[in-house]
Amino acid sequence: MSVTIKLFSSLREALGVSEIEFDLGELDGAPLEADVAAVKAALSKRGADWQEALNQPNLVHALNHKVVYLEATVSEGDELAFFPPMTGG
Amino acid sequence: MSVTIKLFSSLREALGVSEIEFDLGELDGAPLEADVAAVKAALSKRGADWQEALNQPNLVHALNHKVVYLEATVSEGDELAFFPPMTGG
Amino acid sequence: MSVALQAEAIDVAAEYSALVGPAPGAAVATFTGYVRGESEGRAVASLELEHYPEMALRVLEELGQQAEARFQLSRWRIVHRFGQLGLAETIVWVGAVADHRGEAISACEFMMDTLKTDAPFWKREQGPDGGDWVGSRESDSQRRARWRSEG
Amino acid sequence: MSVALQAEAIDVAAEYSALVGPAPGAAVATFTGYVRGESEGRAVASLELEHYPEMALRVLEELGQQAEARFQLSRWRIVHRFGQLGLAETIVWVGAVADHRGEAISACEFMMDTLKTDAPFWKREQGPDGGDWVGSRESDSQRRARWRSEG
Repeated sequence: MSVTIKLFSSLREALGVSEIEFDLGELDGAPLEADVAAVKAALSKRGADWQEALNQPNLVHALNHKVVYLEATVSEGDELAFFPPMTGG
Repeated sequence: MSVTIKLFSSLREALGVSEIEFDLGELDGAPLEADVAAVKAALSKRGADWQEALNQPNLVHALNHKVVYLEATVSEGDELAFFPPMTGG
Repeated sequence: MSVALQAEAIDVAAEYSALVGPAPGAAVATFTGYVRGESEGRAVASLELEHYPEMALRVLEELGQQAEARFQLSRWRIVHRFGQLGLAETIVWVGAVADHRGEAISACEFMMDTLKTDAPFWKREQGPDGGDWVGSRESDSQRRARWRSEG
Repeated sequence: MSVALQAEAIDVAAEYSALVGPAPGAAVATFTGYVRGESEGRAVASLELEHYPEMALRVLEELGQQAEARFQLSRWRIVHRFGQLGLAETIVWVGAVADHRGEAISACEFMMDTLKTDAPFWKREQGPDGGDWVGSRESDSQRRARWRSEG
């Protein structure tokens, strides 16, 4: 039930990690699927730094390389990324 | 009292000439200056081909390398050009 | 910051290098126009470009200066060909350097839209059925007019 | 019709030649972005570009395909760098080929405006006073939004 979590830019720096595995079994009821909001809420409980980093305004979430809303469904094997607004070009 | 008249593109082809000298003395009263309209009217009398070429819709007139209205003043030594709409680029 | 009128094909890479120089600005936009093999449904084999040299130079220099002032360009360049042009050859090249991308891109569009209707060049297309002067296009006049009403 | 993500400087002349090919379309527009020595009043000595490779590739390929459909492009190309970039080095290059100049130029602007806000790259500027992540700009979001409301 593992989901790959990726962190970029200031989030990666603030948390000192660029990638972790997250087990959906950690969530209440150990569901097979969950929405992005639930995963984000669970990760936010890992400490004050996670709480702050994941609740900054304008946080972007991408599921399998596509920007999604908090309601998107996350399943085993998915890749979920969190990052600040993009500033390329 | 000579003005250089230049003709381009379809006007040049229709009239078989790219440049002529025009003497302002040809105009009624032999003025020192005249407007573009007067020069055009005088040239139009040179024959049916001139009449047709200089009275086509969208004719452009440029005085000393600048597009002007028919009211612009033409003086000795000026260069006055007639041509159809431009199609560069 | 200059204009070239030339019979030879445009060396786009050389023009780009010269425009940008050793210390490029932040944003560089370019446009290149080529001879098309087709024009309003007719086949085109080659193009003859007649021009009024002294006036073309004056109009294009003033156009570059207008673009510089209007779009805060640090550098610009306009190259236009004349004479006989073969299929797929370059006709025109414009380049603009600015601090911001919007200005550089808009300056290229402004220069192209304006030179199409205001610079004294006349195209004659040669095809299998003979040659004919290209008529002016209402769409070009409309594109030109936008720049009078905007900003 | 392709995307490149690369650490090396962009060879603008080679990209242009490859884009245009042996039989160019009528209208070719390009845009190049360079590292500026100044950003919102602060001196910048170098730039670090972090990116999310798989997503960046996907976003830019979809962007090129959108531009192709929206502006009837015959060819397009997007090149974006990542890693350490020095002053005055290339950051990004986009090129578009179309039958008409308006489409080629608008396609470049659309690709640039969209990739600025939608492609997963993050700039960190290094200056004499240390480094900091570049904030997103409201003006970029506004430019991006125009393409949602227009045609």
